[in-house]
Amino acid sequence: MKRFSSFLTALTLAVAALSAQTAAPTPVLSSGNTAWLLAATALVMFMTAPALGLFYGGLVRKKNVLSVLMQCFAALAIVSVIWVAFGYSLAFSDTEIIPGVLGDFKWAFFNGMTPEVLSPYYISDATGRVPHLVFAMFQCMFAVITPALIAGAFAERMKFSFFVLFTALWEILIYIPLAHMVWSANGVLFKLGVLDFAGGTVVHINAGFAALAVVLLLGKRSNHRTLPPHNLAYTMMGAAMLWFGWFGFNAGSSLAADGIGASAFVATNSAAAAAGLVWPFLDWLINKRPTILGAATGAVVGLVAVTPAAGFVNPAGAMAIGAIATIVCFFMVTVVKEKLGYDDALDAFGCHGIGGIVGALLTGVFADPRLWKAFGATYSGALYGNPGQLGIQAIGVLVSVCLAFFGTLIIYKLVDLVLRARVSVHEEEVGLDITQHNERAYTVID
Amino acid sequence: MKRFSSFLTALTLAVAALSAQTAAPTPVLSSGNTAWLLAATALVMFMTAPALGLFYGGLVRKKNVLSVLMQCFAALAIVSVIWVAFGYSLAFSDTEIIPGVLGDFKWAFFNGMTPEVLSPYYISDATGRVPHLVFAMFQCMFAVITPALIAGAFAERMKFSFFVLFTALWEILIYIPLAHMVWSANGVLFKLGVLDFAGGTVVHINAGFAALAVVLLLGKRSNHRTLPPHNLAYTMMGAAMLWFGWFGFNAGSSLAADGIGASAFVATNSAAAAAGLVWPFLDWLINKRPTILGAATGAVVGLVAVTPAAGFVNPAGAMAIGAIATIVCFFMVTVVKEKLGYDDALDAFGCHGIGGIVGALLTGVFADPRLWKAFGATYSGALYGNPGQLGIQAIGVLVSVCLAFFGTLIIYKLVDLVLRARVSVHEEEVGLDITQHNERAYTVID
Amino acid sequence: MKRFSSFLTALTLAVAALSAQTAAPTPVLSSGNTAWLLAATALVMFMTAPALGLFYGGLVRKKNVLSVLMQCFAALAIVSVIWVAFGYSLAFSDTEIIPGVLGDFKWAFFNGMTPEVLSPYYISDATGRVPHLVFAMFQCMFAVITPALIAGAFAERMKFSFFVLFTALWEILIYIPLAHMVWSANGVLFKLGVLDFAGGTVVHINAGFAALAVVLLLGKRSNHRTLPPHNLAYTMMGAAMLWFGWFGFNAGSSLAADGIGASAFVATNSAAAAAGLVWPFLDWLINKRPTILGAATGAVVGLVAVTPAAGFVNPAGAMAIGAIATIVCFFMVTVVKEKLGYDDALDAFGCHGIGGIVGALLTGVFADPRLWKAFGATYSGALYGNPGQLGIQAIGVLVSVCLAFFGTLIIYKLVDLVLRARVSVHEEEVGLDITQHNERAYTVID
Amino acid sequence: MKMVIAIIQPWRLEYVKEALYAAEVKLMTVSEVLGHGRQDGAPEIYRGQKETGNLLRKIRLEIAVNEAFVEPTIAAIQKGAKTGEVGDGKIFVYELAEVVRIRTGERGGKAIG
Amino acid sequence: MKMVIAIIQPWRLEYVKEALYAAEVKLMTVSEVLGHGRQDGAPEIYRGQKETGNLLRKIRLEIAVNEAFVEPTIAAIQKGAKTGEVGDGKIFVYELAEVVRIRTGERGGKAIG
Amino acid sequence: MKMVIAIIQPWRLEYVKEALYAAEVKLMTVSEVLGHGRQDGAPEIYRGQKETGNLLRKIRLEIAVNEAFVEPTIAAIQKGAKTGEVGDGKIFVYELAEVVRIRTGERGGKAIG
Ligand SMILES: Nc1ncnc2c1ncn2[C@@H]1O[C@H](COP(=O)(O)OP(=O)(O)O)[C@@H](O)[C@H]1O
Ligand SMILES: Nc1ncnc2c1ncn2[C@@H]1O[C@H](COP(=O)(O)OP(=O)(O)O)[C@@H](O)[C@H]1O
Ligand SMILES: Nc1ncnc2c1ncn2[C@@H]1O[C@H](COP(=O)(O)OP(=O)(O)O)[C@@H](O)[C@H]1O
Repeated sequence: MKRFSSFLTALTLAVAALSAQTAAPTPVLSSGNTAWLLAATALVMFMTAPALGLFYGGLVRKKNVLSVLMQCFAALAIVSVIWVAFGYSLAFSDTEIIPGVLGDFKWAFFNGMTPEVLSPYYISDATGRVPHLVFAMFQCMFAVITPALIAGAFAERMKFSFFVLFTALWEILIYIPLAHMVWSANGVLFKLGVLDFAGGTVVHINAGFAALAVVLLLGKRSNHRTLPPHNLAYTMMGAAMLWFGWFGFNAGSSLAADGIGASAFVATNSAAAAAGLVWPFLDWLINKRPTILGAATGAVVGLVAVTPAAGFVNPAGAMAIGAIATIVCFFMVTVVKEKLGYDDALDAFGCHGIGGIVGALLTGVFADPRLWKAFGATYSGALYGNPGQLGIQAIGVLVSVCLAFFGTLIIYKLVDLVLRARVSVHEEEVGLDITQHNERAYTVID
Repeated sequence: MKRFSSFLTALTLAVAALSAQTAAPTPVLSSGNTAWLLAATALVMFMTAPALGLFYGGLVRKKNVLSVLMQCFAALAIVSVIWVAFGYSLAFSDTEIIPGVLGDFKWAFFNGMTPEVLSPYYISDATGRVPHLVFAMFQCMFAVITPALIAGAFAERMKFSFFVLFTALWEILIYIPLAHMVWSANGVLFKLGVLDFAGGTVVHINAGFAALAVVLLLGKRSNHRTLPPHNLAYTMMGAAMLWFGWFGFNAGSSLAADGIGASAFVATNSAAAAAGLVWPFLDWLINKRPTILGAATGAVVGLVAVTPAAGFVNPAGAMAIGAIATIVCFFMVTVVKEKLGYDDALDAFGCHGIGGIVGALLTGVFADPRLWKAFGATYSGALYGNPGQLGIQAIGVLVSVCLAFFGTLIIYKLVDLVLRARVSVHEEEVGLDITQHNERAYTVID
Repeated sequence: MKRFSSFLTALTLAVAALSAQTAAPTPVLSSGNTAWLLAATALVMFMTAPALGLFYGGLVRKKNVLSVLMQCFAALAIVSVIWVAFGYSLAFSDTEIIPGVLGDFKWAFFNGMTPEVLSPYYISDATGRVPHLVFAMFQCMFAVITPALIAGAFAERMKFSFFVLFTALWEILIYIPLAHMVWSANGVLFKLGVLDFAGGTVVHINAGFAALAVVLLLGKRSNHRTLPPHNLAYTMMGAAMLWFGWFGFNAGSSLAADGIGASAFVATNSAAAAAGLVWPFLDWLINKRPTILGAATGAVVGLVAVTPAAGFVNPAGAMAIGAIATIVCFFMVTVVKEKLGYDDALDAFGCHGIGGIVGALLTGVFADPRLWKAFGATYSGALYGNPGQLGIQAIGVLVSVCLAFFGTLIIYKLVDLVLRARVSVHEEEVGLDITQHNERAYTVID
Repeated sequence: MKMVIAIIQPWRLEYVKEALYAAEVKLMTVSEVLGHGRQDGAPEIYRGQKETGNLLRKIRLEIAVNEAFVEPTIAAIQKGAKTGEVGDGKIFVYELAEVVRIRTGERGGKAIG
Repeated sequence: MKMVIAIIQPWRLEYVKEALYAAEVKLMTVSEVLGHGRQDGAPEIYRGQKETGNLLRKIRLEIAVNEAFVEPTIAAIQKGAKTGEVGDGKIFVYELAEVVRIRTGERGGKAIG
Repeated sequence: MKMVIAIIQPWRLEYVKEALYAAEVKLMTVSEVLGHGRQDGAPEIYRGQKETGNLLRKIRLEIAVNEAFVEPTIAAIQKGAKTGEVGDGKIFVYELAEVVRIRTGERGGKAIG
């Protein structure tokens, strides 16, 4: 079997050296790395449901909370099936249908991936591998959460049938090719040298701009005015659970229980903490009160922004990224959104799209070469004498923004040929829970 | 100390070969396997409380939600104490009071199990062991969740004092002997060769048929009509948390962070995903709307059904098991239950009893011999040329159904001699929270 | 680099022997230990938010729930930033500003702690180390939860601005020095030989007596009468999640996935279970009904009390500690508190302060020398022929009680010079959510 | 036309509804309220402290009827709600000046049913 | 002085409020109620079982007005709430004997607005 | 017999209850409502956007009393609820045609207390 060097876009060049260095020892199963990646996979699963469901669900009105929870849960179920059936193979296979863009069906239904087979992919630990099945499942949970993130934008007005078809097609036609381009060893974007530790482009920029495309086509909610979240305690719970799960997302992305994973863990927590302070501080300055929703939103923005940077930046860099991204997103969500008038209901674009871009660019600024030194690689940002990295990051951002935005426009239009996207105004008024699922979240008396 | 080969019923014959092969290397502590099993134990604990509590608690009326949460919490506390005191020893000791049926008190209060002692039990990794204490705690959480599952059936009408006594006795007189018979090396059922990876018989069939026995004796709720769940958001959260915790339940059952654990992880997720799609799809077909409760219920049924199969089936097999079990359970819960008229309030029998049987039988169909090949064992189902396995599975099902059902009838009658099982009609009307615990879950104004 | 022996106060003397013994093998990264400690760190983070937030949030009135959630979330953000910036360095650096009391800034911003650097601290596994970054983050989460625990005492009446400033100063001036004194190799209390496995003094006694100091100065809520918790389902969820997270807290404190960690895991679960049974049993005896709030409170008290003992006691000892602590705390909370009339709103003092003391003392009774025998150390309590340990424990308790109580009085007074601590009576009546954050947790209609 | 308001025990709602249906009274509006009446009710106990609020959960029914139905309605509510225990509740009746059915614009007695 | 009570569909509240504002009626008290009327409503289905409760969510408006405003208020509610479907709701009007503004102690017609 | 309905600020409920007890008025029914009055109230701000709903939380009291108690009841409510700020609320009084105590079947003035 062809040996992959690594799935990280960032590792293109460095990895040559790395592979050479580490070519000698035969890869063996590392039970420690496997233990961490099993746990990390469970943590990333936890992010989609219940965490994201609660974060989003608390923000909508009572009559729509189930529809949001259902979208998260359905994304988990639908994408898991697609991923096992052929998604993983199309995204990560080393033999390809479209070179550099799409793999083939060689690993369909995890064919040939019996339990003893080791993952061909590794990041910081070339010798101590995890089972191939674990790597595939870890990736599955990334594929799951991405369409669920988009759902925040079009909350409270999309037909469930449209959601199902759209999610399936979007996963296959946008997520999978982008994942292949960015993460597979043959991927066209992989070869650019873009630094993206845990999925800033494939997950967050991708979801964010898909969200923007959808809401532009779908239009505003019929009664588009600011409504109070129906349960901010859920939103707070959800934010805390996302933070918790994100440790798996970012620190799991080293595919090893080692110092790089640890470093990503530290960066994740530092960025979330800094961002979780900055947003309510801006609230305090501008609107007189530090808000809980601000703290929760800030933390999530910090987590988004640090995602591409997690394994490359030191704690101070991580805090800077979290803080800067929060300032930009605050401005987008509270000023620009209103000005432009698109209805990004729960700020999927404002937080993930914009936060993702800021994070991707700042990775090119704050990447600290000291981190990977002992691991035989060098990743430097502008601050450490490598201004060119910023340019590479910008190209990466541009390509993924275009792919996500225009690709999504097309998919939407495609699905729109078959199914109407929006519920009727009457259904919107009555609420999606009753009209789409014939259920209610809460009883009044019982 | 006598060396156990493995605790898996399935391994009876295979294990001879396996032990021989692996006899040479002395078992040592594997920190990787231990790391995963510690995490997995925490995950299984999480399933009982808060996960199952929320799943069940959301489905009852406001006036009974605390009673359900309390039953889950109390099961955790009561069974933990019993397990440490003597439960584990009776269930897993290799010296026996009743040969093949019940161990003895040798490990009472974990006597002799000092921290450095390694687990005599292993599944896929004979050399890399976990501390005996970890194995005992992992098993503890299985012993905890089983009586909590039963509570779904008799919700909204059982006296708390009865619940406490019943749970303690049931644990000692039904769960522990069955666990010994199925999982101990000397167990009578162990020797049958039944495949049960993570507890389809001991946990799910057992709980499901105990549930049926209890509701037949206890009778219907006095005002037995379909009431809307008081908080479906809780139920959804609970289902997602169960899914999350089930990774520990199934993938932990390999007792190692290796390929077999990984394979069980994949099977778990695949079955849950397939089942979580099929149930709402049936809703859509039959009742015009895909329901959230359907998605949650389906996912849980899929998880139940894949439990015995987890380490033996490939992803496609797991999906098939999830889908088929869901169709059967859907039919049981929506049609048969109404016809027969027993009041299985939250479908503990319909989901765990029936789902458990379907899963146990289908394990005998879909077990794929390629999975354990590299581990020196062969487990084949009917689909892979070993139709006899289906027969063995059927025997296993029959025995555990009978034990659980008739055993529970007897225990119930026994406890009934001391304490009335049901609250009065008036107490039922006022609600169990106030009448059993003198507390209310929610304030109206405050 | 100077080699630390261990951070556990308990290990002072024993560790000399231990270090000697284990001096030979060079420490290497253990991926298994790292995997467990990464997971454990995430678990401890989970304890502060969402777990503690829900536990506390469910107990207050609807109009104050967000303020409580916000305090937990803000503690996480504020302390994380302080910890990375200089807190960890001041607490754990081996070079010192004030010998025995405070470290220096050598590890500020985790300076020099690149990913490949191993933790100088270890407990039971001298050879298999975790990255220094992981140890620092694990400790971070302990530093985070401590001020959040205090918040339970002054709930429903403190200004958020005061909370922020107080928390930051308290962390720097009380928590960090105490952590240094107790856990650093040079710490003055470290040298006393006090047994404290996972933070009974630094976390629980410290938080509990700080809580008492604050409420004595802050005064009662203006309308101080017993109000029903606004959502006991949240409280129950929170308690279960705390239990879950506590496995990371206690079993992670061995810094290794080994038998000592396993033993701490068993002790944790056993104490929680016993305590979770005893409190509702006392309710039953005294107030006629076993309460859910009692079960949740008992479990938390058990977890608090077993924290210092976790790695030193056998399961029976752990149960005894849980049960005894619960009886004492029950009496404090239901009788003494009312008599003395201080308004410890959510019993932070009654559960953490008192539970912590009982646990610390009983560790000196129940510490079982058989546990560490194979690890080359001996920790014995009075029950095992070492009555002196009880005296040492008492000194440890006294010192930390005084430091926490008087130190907090001073900090409070200091912050009080700048900012008023209390909201106005009108703000208290309207509720903190609206007056401090201009948000509401729930909508009435929407 | 009269409006009949009844405050009843929550768990009697089903019985009251049944009795009302039997009396051919099928339209009503229901809400959850808290009541302070003669009923004391054992106080709830949280962490050993007796809850001092004294408002008990009740259901409030609002039923508009024509004169002829007033007494049957009262009788039906009594039938369904009465247990003989303190706390059974009260019925309040007042005069309605006008009733309008929004859908049709009908007014008065015709609009009530 | 009259009190106008309206039971409407929840999602018509915004329209009704708009219509009332247009009619210069700006003060009101709103609550969530459950109604049993002529409207059947597809029953919700949980695990394949039809929910048998038959109380639908409604909004209750309580508006005190002086005589001159009674008909405009009714008209505005009708305008905002009417869809022509069963379930649109009802308006009940009764005589008020007294109105007091707590803040000032004013009484009667002056206190109403 | 009169029914006194008061809409008050939620946090004044305790004071109002005290004042009513002092006036020997002990029976009442309480519910949570939303009010739109003259009070503006700073809008809540979510992610920088001002919430545009304008319904404020209020408590609604319903107290049935005999004639002699009407003015004392009004006075007690005023005493407990008045702060002098806009939003203090209103009291509405109407005539009751009948009162029935479900438990005993008593009617009229005797049933009220
Ligand atoms: N005078 C009143 N005004 C308003 N509500 C009342 C009045 N009297 C009783 N109620 C309501 O009726 C409920 C039942 O009254 P209670 O006095 O407990 O029952 P009983 O009439 O059987 O003695 C009370 O909780 C309260 O909500
Ligand atoms: N006689 C009545 N008494 C009390 N409430 C009523 C009465 N009639 C109708 N309602 C309320 O009005 C709501 C709408 O009534 P419904 O009969 O469904 O509409 P429509 O008047 O369009 O036929 C009901 O759900 C109920 O809450
Ligand atoms: N005409 C009215 N009809 C119904 N409810 C009213 C009316 N006027 C006031 N209210 C209720 O009383 C509450 C307080 O009224 P508001 O005008 O804010 O106070 P104030 O009387 O002190 O100016 C309102 O929120 C509303 O619920």
